[in-house]
Formats: sequence, structure tokens, C-alpha cells
Amino acid sequence: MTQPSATGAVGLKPHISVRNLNVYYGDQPALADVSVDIPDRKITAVLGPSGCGKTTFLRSLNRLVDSVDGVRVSGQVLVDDEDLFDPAAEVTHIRKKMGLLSQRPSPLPMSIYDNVAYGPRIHGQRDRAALDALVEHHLKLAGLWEEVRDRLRAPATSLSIGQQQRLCLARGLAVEPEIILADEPTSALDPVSSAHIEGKFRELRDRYTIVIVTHILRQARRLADYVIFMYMGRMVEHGPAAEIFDNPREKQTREYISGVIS
Amino acid sequence: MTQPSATGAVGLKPHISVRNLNVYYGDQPALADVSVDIPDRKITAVLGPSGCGKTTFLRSLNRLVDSVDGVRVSGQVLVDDEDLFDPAAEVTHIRKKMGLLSQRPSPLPMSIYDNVAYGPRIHGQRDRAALDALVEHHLKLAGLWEEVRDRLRAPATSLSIGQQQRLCLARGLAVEPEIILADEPTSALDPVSSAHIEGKFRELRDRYTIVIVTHILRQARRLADYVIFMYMGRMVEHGPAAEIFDNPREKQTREYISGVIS
Amino acid sequence: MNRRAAEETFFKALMGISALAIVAALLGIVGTVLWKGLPTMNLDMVTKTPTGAFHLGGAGGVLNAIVGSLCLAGGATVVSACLALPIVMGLNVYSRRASRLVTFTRFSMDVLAGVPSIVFGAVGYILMRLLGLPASLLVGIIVVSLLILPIMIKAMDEMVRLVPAEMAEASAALGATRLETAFRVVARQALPGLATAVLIAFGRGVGDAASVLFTAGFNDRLPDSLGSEAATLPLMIFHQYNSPFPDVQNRAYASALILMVIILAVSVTARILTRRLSRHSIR
Amino acid sequence: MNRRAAEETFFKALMGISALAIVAALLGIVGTVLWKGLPTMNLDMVTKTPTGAFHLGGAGGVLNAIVGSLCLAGGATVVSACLALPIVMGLNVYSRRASRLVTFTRFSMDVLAGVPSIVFGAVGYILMRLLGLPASLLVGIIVVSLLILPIMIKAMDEMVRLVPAEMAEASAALGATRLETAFRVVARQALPGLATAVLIAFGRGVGDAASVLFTAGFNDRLPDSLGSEAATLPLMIFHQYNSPFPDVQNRAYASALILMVIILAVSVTARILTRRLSRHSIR
Amino acid sequence: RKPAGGGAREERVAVSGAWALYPMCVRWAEEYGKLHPEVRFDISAGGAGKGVTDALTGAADIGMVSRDLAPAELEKGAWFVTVTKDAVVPMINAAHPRADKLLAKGATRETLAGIWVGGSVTTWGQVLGDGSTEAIAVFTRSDACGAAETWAKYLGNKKQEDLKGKGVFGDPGLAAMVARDRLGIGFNNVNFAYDARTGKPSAGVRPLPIDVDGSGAIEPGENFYATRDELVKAIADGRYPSPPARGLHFVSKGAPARPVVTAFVRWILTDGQKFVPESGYVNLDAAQLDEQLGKLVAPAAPPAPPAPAGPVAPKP
Ligand SMILES: Nc1ncnc2c1ncn2[C@@H]1O[C@H](COP(=O)(O)OP(=O)(O)OP(=O)(O)O)[C@@H](O)[C@H]1O
Ligand SMILES: Nc1ncnc2c1ncn2[C@@H]1O[C@H](COP(=O)(O)OP(=O)(O)OP(=O)(O)O)[C@@H](O)[C@H]1O
Ligand SMILES: [Mg+2]
Ligand SMILES: [Mg+2]
Repeated sequence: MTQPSATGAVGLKPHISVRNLNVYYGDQPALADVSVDIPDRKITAVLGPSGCGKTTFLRSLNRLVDSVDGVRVSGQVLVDDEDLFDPAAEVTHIRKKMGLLSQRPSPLPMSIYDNVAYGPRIHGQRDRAALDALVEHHLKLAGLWEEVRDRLRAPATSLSIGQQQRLCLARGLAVEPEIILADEPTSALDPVSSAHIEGKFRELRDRYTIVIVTHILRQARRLADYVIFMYMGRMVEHGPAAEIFDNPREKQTREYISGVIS
Repeated sequence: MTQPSATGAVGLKPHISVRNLNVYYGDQPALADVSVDIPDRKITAVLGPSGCGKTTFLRSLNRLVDSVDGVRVSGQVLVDDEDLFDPAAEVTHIRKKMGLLSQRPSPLPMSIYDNVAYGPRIHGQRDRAALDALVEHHLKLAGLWEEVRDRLRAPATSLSIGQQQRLCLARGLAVEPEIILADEPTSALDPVSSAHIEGKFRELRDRYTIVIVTHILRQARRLADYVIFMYMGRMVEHGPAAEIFDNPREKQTREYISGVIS
Repeated sequence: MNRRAAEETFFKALMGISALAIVAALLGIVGTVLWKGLPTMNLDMVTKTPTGAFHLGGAGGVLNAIVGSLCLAGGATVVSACLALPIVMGLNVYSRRASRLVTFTRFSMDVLAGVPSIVFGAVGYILMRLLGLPASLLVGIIVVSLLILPIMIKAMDEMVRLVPAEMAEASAALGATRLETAFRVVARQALPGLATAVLIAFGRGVGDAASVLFTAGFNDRLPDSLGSEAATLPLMIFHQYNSPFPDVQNRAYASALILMVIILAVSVTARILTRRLSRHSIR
Repeated sequence: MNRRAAEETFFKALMGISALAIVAALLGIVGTVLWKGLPTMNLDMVTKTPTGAFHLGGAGGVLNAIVGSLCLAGGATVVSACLALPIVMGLNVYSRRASRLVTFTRFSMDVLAGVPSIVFGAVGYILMRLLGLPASLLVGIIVVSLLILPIMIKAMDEMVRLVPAEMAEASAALGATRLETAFRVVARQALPGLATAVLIAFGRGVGDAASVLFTAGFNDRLPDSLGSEAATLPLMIFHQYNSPFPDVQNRAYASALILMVIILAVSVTARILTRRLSRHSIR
Repeated sequence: RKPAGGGAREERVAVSGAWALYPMCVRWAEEYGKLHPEVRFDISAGGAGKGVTDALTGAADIGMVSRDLAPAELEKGAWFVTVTKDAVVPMINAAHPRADKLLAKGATRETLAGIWVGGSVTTWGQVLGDGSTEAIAVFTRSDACGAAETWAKYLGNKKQEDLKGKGVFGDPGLAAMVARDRLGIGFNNVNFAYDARTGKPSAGVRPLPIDVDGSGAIEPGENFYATRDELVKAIADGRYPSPPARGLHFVSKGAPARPVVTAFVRWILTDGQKFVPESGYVNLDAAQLDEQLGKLVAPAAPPAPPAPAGPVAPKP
């Protein structure tokens, strides 16, 4: 909190502060010295070409990244001033506050209903009716309710990929996190479903801190309050969305936004 | 060949003819009475909202669909006049002619190099130098070469999802199929990589029959010669791209294209 | 293309041969057991304990051995499952995968799996004597547990390792503790595999004679407590097979038949139970 | 939150207890074997065959049993792996998963897995008599193969079932035959699991005494062909343990030690070999 | 675990040991229990070795042993009584080309030793003295067992390992091997040489009479092999040599101190003997029974039996 963010302070109270984060897969660096503050109750979009480290960054924010063998992490990720990488940190508790939607939808080996109810259940919700309501609410939120209302007991794998992606969204929202980390949440969706999800994100923006990775520039423009642009493991630029889109300081950002580099 | 396509003949020699195709998952219909001719050496785009049966359709075209338990299929898929669902058909041989890029990139449990070399190897290519050249060529085609040239021996899972998607593209092209079935091949890619792939598809259009599922309308417009529009397991409309986009006959098509239904 | 087709044909032939071998084994072994065992099989065999003259060809049954085997192998299976699950989950969900402790544990399992069952019996007997315990069901259960534990752990470990990591991650990302991830997701996905591991271990335990030879005792009464001695079917079979009386010898096959039916019943029950629970598991 | 933390703590305690149990077992069993076996262990034990007086405490070694065990269990493992792989791949790659044949095959395995090893020995002996074969390495290998085949198949089957279906589909989509899919992709992904299945079966075969009791013969010479009789370590241990001479009894532990080292060496070798091949497998 | 003295209402007797004696002992216990319902028997099988150990460590009152005790065991204070007998008989294939002649001539101990131990007798001609050259197919036991031990002892105080021949596992196995080979010779326990039901020699084999007096022929006094009963009688009264007849023993650490145990053993050596034949074993003769009874302490006498001193070998 004392050290200023590397590329300029955002000005608002940060919800997550990343400090000198380095991530190596074996010897290969995937994130190099990333420091950034993610503002509270805003949508932050992470942009960058494929393979630049967006997923790694997002997975660092809830410490899933070090579940992979051979990963080395240094630096700090402060969530509400608690350091996630502190060995004494209670990771489970912090993770409950952050719903991560992974890039590849990965349904749990249970029914559609149980997938959504899984989070509430482990966090203590036992009441049948309450669970039913929760499941319906969040499936509606993800725009999946109409398609699955008749087959809630079917295995989650019997859904199409796009449906699975929405299911994972519903599942992530059902734990009612404070922070939503969404890794390309609409990549498998048609324009109308995408628009529906975007709309929901806009609705949620006042209550949640949202970090979204996306490769659809238009989507980032429509949604983001703040933008982080990454390139080859480095955070090249970050700032308010308007600034980055209309007046990028760095050449790489400019080129990416205008479609020259990848 | 004698029976005309249900929704109007395309006029060109068809490469794949689908006749009254029905697919059920258990009792649930996923494709209902689909009949369509897919023209030779053109790009056909399959459009439709999430869960409408696009993937099922594509997987029917190379008969992967019936590897799932409990699937029932009726109807015919004629590839070069050979019926794929004929029990006597030599599926392996027909499949070699069609590279399927699945919607979820699924790398094989081997190195990056071996993933691409897998196809050529099983089809008889043993020569080391030829394989090296093939791998390099197809990785370049998929726009992945620069990123992985130094780590060809690394496991394919150490790639980011977008990189995996391009790897699967390279792998599919490396068997040199006559037909490319691509299920949302750019869903995990940034705009620049997508544009690169689109460009390659345009280059390949003269030599290959390409069927591409996409939810990016703009991409379909840029690429497609023919368009198939599906809705809830039915083929609602198909025809030349310009016709469908500018002058759709069916209300559902119109609404989807203008972003009303999903 | 020709080579590949030939390979396919060859392999299909191999599959046919293997299938034939299995059918032959089934017919040969199960057939012989039925042929020899059925004539001496009767209700008494499974409902009565031996009379004094049973071992000489007189009336009675092997109920004592049936109950003994079930208690012993059942108890041992429960005990080792209770030890194996925490270990396996500890190895795969709790620890960093490459840690030294994990390597050491896997290595220990390799060592333990290499101990022949007679040695379990012999060492068990020595330790039992040192501790002043009598041969009993309890000691037998402990020894058999240790005998099947490494097998169970090794098999379970591999099953759990094959569960996709992203599944565990998806659970962790929802704020699940590792315990919840381990049992609600990982174990659930690997359930048929875990059940098979337990069944293999159970089969090993219930079929083993050498380890209980000295440790569980062998007598004609039904075991009534953990402290009482317990006969087991394999020992009964062994004893009967070596009898000079042909009637008693044939009873060995009837006893074997009973043992086979028990194991089959346990397998099928387990398969039915796990099928329900694992119907949503992901392939 | 408190309940969940308590659960975690409880489970961690359980893990500690299980780990302790294993360490205790290791110390107790391996310790006893070392303590009793090391004093009588010497180079002769592994380089010489028994002399006439060996069984009374005289000079000599158990080389015949070492070679016999290796040939017998090694041969049986190879034979059953050659039968098991086609069956398992047939079950999982070739057949429609829910077909009646598949159900029947799995059921047969449950039946066969329920046959205790003494019955394999006894039935093997009967069949051997019917066919007029003498007790020999060959018959022993056949019997032990059949003994370990169901275990191997059951374990492999579950391992292969856990391989994601999309992987096999990706291979098929590239025009691979089912054989290629089975061995280049599915087997590769499941390799550590398959190796474990083979090792469990090998351990079962090499440690089993009852099945070879009647079928492999037992003598003091090195087996020189498939037709010659072969001694095995478990039988040797059994004899030595039952000897009234304390010297010979302690040799049982030395022989057990040799058996353990053999199994351990095989396990570790297999682990190292498969690790290289499976370093790219997907979790 | 042992209730002290005779005052307790229920008395427990723990017996453990050889599988071979287990059915016999269970039978005895059942009959004895009818007379003395207050005695509860814990009989368990686990092998002769376990029987000796259990007896010596006090885990069992009585250990059942189917072999002779080793000197080391006697040094540790093992006390034993012989409770029944068994015998090993040589046997040939029933379809041996000159079976009749063989059965009439028999074989001397020296001939048998030449076959199994010395290796000097290799053809049937040497046995029959007729110069025929058919090789003898010699079989022995592959597993450590009392039968082979006893047989070796008979053939010149040898050990099982000294026996030549093709090793076969188990009594039934050896019988089957000889039954299969027309030129085969083997040895077996009486129970396996004769069919338990009919009392006639087992299918495919004939016991080879032993020419005890070395006369070169089986005189009527040596001819008792036709049925099991005849042979058993001969073993019991000593016409059949010993070894290869052998005793089966009960062992304890020192003479049993508890009256209930002594009473049981005493009963076995008296009334209990009548259950021996049906179980396939051989009764001790009167003199032997007296000798064994003499080892028991009188019920009233103080329990301080002198441990058997010096080189006491079990005398079957
Ligand atoms: N294995 C299955 N079992 C049962 N139903 C299935 C299965 N796979 C797909 N379905 C259902 O079939 C319908 C069509 O699925 P399909 O995967 O073809 O859709 P899609 O058009 O590819 O959708 P998306 O754009 O989301 O990938 C969906 O409603 C889906 O829920
Ligand atoms: N497990 C791993 N082992 C080794 N390298 C890895 C691993 N995972 C990712 N990488 C590498 O780290 C870099 C960053 O990967 P990451 O998944 O964070 O990219 P990304 O920005 O999410 O890309 P995409 O848009 O394609 O998903 C890539 O170059 C990738 O190849
Ligand atoms: Mg990513
Ligand atoms: Mg799809």
C-alpha cells in the first residue's frame, strides 16, 4: 500500500493489490514483475495477445497458479490487505470471496443442479428450498435456465460447450463472491448470449469487483472501467479504459488495439 | 444424389451430402431431420445460438458423434458418395479425409512436436526431416511457430488455451485432409491471431472444403461462401452467404442475425 | 493403409485369443469347481458349523469359516480403506505433487507391497507374541489390513492421479477446502476406480491363507468377539484339500464355490452401488 | 466456517494416523525381516543353489528359488499382460461401452477374481493331470497367469476408463485406427496406471505360494527349460519357516528379504521407465 | 486367560498345532465334552511349528505335533506324549508290468534305500533280481512333511533332503503321480495309500510289501497289505516296522500341570483310543499306551514333573 503501483496509481481504494509478482513455469517466466492495483467495485479488463500471461495473472489472483507442479511465485497479492501467498494465509477463506471462471469450462462430475448448488452447499446452505431458489436464480442470471430447467438432474457433461460455460458462470456466481475473476467468459457464446452476460456484468459492477480477461476488444470497450494490457508476461500499461483505448501511452498497446501485433 | 436437398439445391457438386439426419442423445433430439449439401471447395459457415446442435452436426459429419454412449443416429451422411453411417463403411479412411478441430482444444498426451507429427506418423510418414518440415510448416500456418519453436519438446499442456487451440489447428491440418471441420476455431484467440487464421482459411478455400462453426457473425460474413443457420436442432435455412445475411427468408434467421434471439 | 489394416486385424485376432483364454479359464476353473463342488454342496454347508466328525466326512458345514472370512476380510478392508483414503488424498490433494514426503510414501508402498503374505503372517505372529496377544480375529484383521493396505493405496493412488487437475481446481476456486475437494469431487470422479481398488484388496484379503495361518487361529466355533479365534475359508479349503477322505476333499471345492460366490456378490453389490453415485462422472 | 476448519483438522489428524500406521508397519515388518534375516544373509544365499544339508542349516543358497520365482512370475506377468491389454483395449476402445459383451467380460473378471489361489493350484493340478503334463515351470506360468489376469484386467480397465474420452476422439478425428488410438494415445495417457496394474499383478504372482504348490514342482536345481520343475521363493520361505531348526527358520527371513528386494527393484525400475514415457501425460 | 485350579465352573483347554491331528483332536474333544460338559476346548490348527511354539510359550495347554520333536525344542523343555500313530508305506503302480511278482517278493529296506538314498538301485530288474532293465521312476515329496521325514529315517536315519526322486507336492499328489506312471514308485501315509471308504488300496496304486526279514519273499507273517484294516492291525502290534510307522504327539511345556488337561490326555490314552481308527489313524498298543500314561503325573501329585533329561527322542 505504501509502494506506488508501477505504472501510476489508479486513485481509488484497491480491492486487490499485486506487488512485484513473478511467476515462472519451471525456468520459463510467465509473469515478470507485475505490480498493479485492482480497484474496488469496478470492471477491470485484462487484454493481450494469446500466450501473454493473462490466465496466469488471473490464476495468481486467487492462488490457483501454484497448484501446478514446478511453478515458482514471488511477490505479493494483497486481497483486502491479506497476502495470499503468505504461507499462513487462509486460502480457502480468501478464495470463497473470489469466483474464478476458468477459460476452459470444467463442469464438476455431478448433475447440472449439483454443479450450481455445490458452492452454496459447502458454504453451509443446507435448506432444500433455498438451494432450489439459488440454483434457479443463478442459472437465470447466466441465461441458461430456459435450456436446462427440464433436465437439472442430467450430468453437466451433457451440455454443449457454450452451455457449460454459462453453467460455470452460474456456479461461480452462486457462491456470491466479492470478486469475480472471469477468464474469457463469453468465448463459447453466441452474440446474443454474450450480450446477456455482458448486461449482467454491468448490473453486477456496483456490487462486485470484476476482473475479466477478454480478447474481444469491443467487449472490453463496452464493459471495462479499467484496462490492463499485457504483452509477453509484462504488464505494459494500465489505466482507465477510455485513456487506454483512446490514448494509449505505449507503442505495443497502440499496435495491439489497432490490430498490428499479436 | 437424386433426392434434392430439403431447402433448395446449392447448385454446385456437393462434397458432403447430409440426408434426413436425426441425432438423439438418449431420448432428447439434438438434430432433427437435417438435409443439406455441403459444396466442394467452399467455406460453409454453421451459425446458431449456443446449444442448437452445431457441434453435434459437425461431429456427425465424421461420425464421432456415435462414440458417445446412448446416442442414436438415423439418416445418411454421404462423403464422396460413401455413406459414413453404413456399418460397412471404412470410417478410419473417411476420417483421414476430414480434419476435425474440436471446440474444446484437446491436446494429446505428448510433446508439442509429437502432437503435430502424430497424424503424419500414423499415415505412414517416417522420415525425420520430412516430419520436421511438416511440423514447422503447419505450426507456421496456425501462427504458433514463433511462440513454440524453442520448446517443441515441452508437453502440449504447457501451452495457454489459445496456443492449444492453434496447436490443434496445426495438428488437424498436418494430416492434409480434403475437408476441414472447424468448431469455433478462433474462440480462444485474440483479434490478431484470429485474423491470421481467417486469412489462412481464405487461402485454403480453393483447395479444401471447409465447414466452420462460429458465433462471430462478422467472421462468418468475412469468410463464408455458404451459410447454414440452425435453431433448436433444426436447420432453419441455408444458402449462399450473401443471401442469408442480406435477405434471410426465415424470421428466426433474421432475428438471430440482428441479435434478437439466442 | 494395408499395413494399418493388417495391424488392426492382427490386434482383433489377439483380442479374440485373449477372450478365448478367459472363457477357457472360466470354463476350466469355474467348471471344475462346480463339477467337484456341487455334489457335496448343500444347505448345511452354509448354515452349520463343523461337527466333531465333519473333518472326517461327517455332517456339518463351514459357517464358521464363512463368518470368519467375512469378519476378517471385511474388517481388514474397512480398516485399510480408512487408512488408505486419507493417505491417497494426502498424496494427491494435500501435498505438492513432487515433494519428498510423497516420493517417500510411494516408495514405502512399493516396499510393503513386496512383502509376501507368509512373512506378514510370520512377523505378525512374532509381534503378537511380543505383545502377549493371543491369535484372534483382531490380530488377524490387523495383519490382513497391513497386507492389503499397500495394494489398495497403490491402486487408489493411480486412480486418483488420473482425475483431471482442472476438476480439483474448479472446486478449489469455489472456496472448497481440500477435504471437500477430495471427497466431493476427486473421490466422486474416481469412484469406480476406488471401488475397484477396494475390491481388489478385499479379494486379496479374503483369499489369502498364509497371513492368517498363525495369527487368526483356526477353530470350529463361530467367532463371537474380536478376541476369539476365527477360521477362514482359504484355510478351510486348504485343510479339506489335504484330507485323506475323498468326501472331505470334494468339500474343498464346495468351500471354494462359497468363497467365489461371496466375492462375486461383494463385487456386484459394490458395482451397483457405485454406478448410481458415479453416473455423472466425466469421461 | 468453524465446522469446516474442524473437519480439515480432523482429516489431517487422520492423515497423520494413517501415515503413522504405515511407518509402524514399515518398521515392524521390514524391521523384523531385517533383524531376523540379515544375520543369516550372505552372498551364498543369492549365488548358490541348496546343498543337501542346506535345509538342515548347512551351506548353500536359494538361487534356484530366486531364478524360479523370477521366471515364473516374470513369465506369468508377460503372458497376462499380453492377454490383458487386448481385452482392456477391446473393452474401452473397440466396443460400444454399454454392450452386453462388455458387461459379460467385466462380470467374468469379477468371477475369476473371486477364485482363491489355492483353487487355482488345485484345479490347475487336476487339469494338468488330465492333460498328462508334469509339474513344471510351464504349467506354473499358465496357472499364475490365470491367477493374476483378472486382477490385472480389473485394475487396467479402471485406469483406461479414466482416460478422457475427448483424447481418444482427438486421435480418431485425425484418422487413427482404433489400434493406434488405443496404444499411442490411451495407453500412453494411462501408462503409469497400467504399470501399476502390472506391478500389482506381478507382486501377487511372485508372492503367491498356493497356486504353484501343486503345479510348478519344487526342487533344488536351477530350472533350465520350461519343462523343468521350478522352486519359488514363497514356497522356500514357507518350508524354511516351518523347519524345526532355528537357523533354517531365520533363513526364511533372509529369503523374504531377497523377495522384497526383487519386488522393490522391479517396481522402481518400472516407475523410472514409465516416468519418462508418461512425462507428457495430461492431468 | 487360564482359570486357576479345578474350582472354576468352566474349564478351558487350549489346543493348537498340526493340521494332521486337528480332525482327530476335534473328535476327541467332542466325545470328551459329552462326558465333561464343564470343559470347554479351544482347538485351533496352525501347523506343527505353531503347536510347539504355542505350547512352549504357554499360549496353549497342548500343542499337536505330527513330526518328531527337534533336540532344540526338547532343550527348551518340551514334554510330549504320543497319542496315536501313522505309518508310511511304499507303493507302486497297480498296473506295473510285473506287479504280481513284486507283491510276492516285496522289497527289503536295503533295496528301498538303494532306490531313494544310495542311488544304486535304478532298474526294476535289480529289485526283482530278474535282470530286466526298465528304469524305476522314483517319486518323493517336494514339501517338508512328516511322511518323507519318517521315510528317510527308515532308510538309514536319513533326512528328507537326502531322498532322491522327482518331488511332488502333498500326499494326494504323490499318490496320483505313482498311479500315473507304470514304472513309478513312491511312498505315502496309510490314509492316502488306501481308500478311506473301501479300505482297499487307492485307485491305481498297490502298497509294496516290505520284506522285513530279508528272506526274499513275503511270508504270510509279512503279508498284511490287502486292506487298510489288516495293515493298521500290523502297525499297531508292531509287525510293520517302526519307522516307517511314526507317532503323533501332544506337547506341552513340562508335563501338564492342570488336572483338567491331564485328565483329558489320560482319557485319550484310554477310552479315547476307540475313536482313533475311524479317523484314519492307528492305535497305540497296550504297552505303548502304558508307557505314555506313565509320563503323566498322577492327578493328585504336586505339579513338578522333571523335564525330560538327556537325549530323549520320541519313541513311536
Ligand atoms: N452428451 C450429451 N448428452 C445429452 N445431451 C447432449 C449431449 N451433448 C449435447 N447435448 C445437448 O444437445 C444439444 C446440442 O448440443 P451441441 O453441443 O451440438 O450444441 P452447440 O450448437 O454446439 O452449442 P455451443 O455453441 O454451446 O457449443 C444441446 O441442447 C445439448 O445440451
Ligand atoms: N503449465 C505450464 N507450463 C509451462 N508453461 C506454461 C504453462 N502454462 C502456460 N504456460 C506458458 O506461459 C505463458 C502464459 O500462459 P497463459 O495461459 O497465462 O496465457 P494467456 O494469456 O492466458 O493466453 P491465451 O489467451 O491463449 O489463453 C504462455 O507462453 C504459455 O505457453
Ligand atoms: Mg488464457
Ligand atoms: Mg458446440
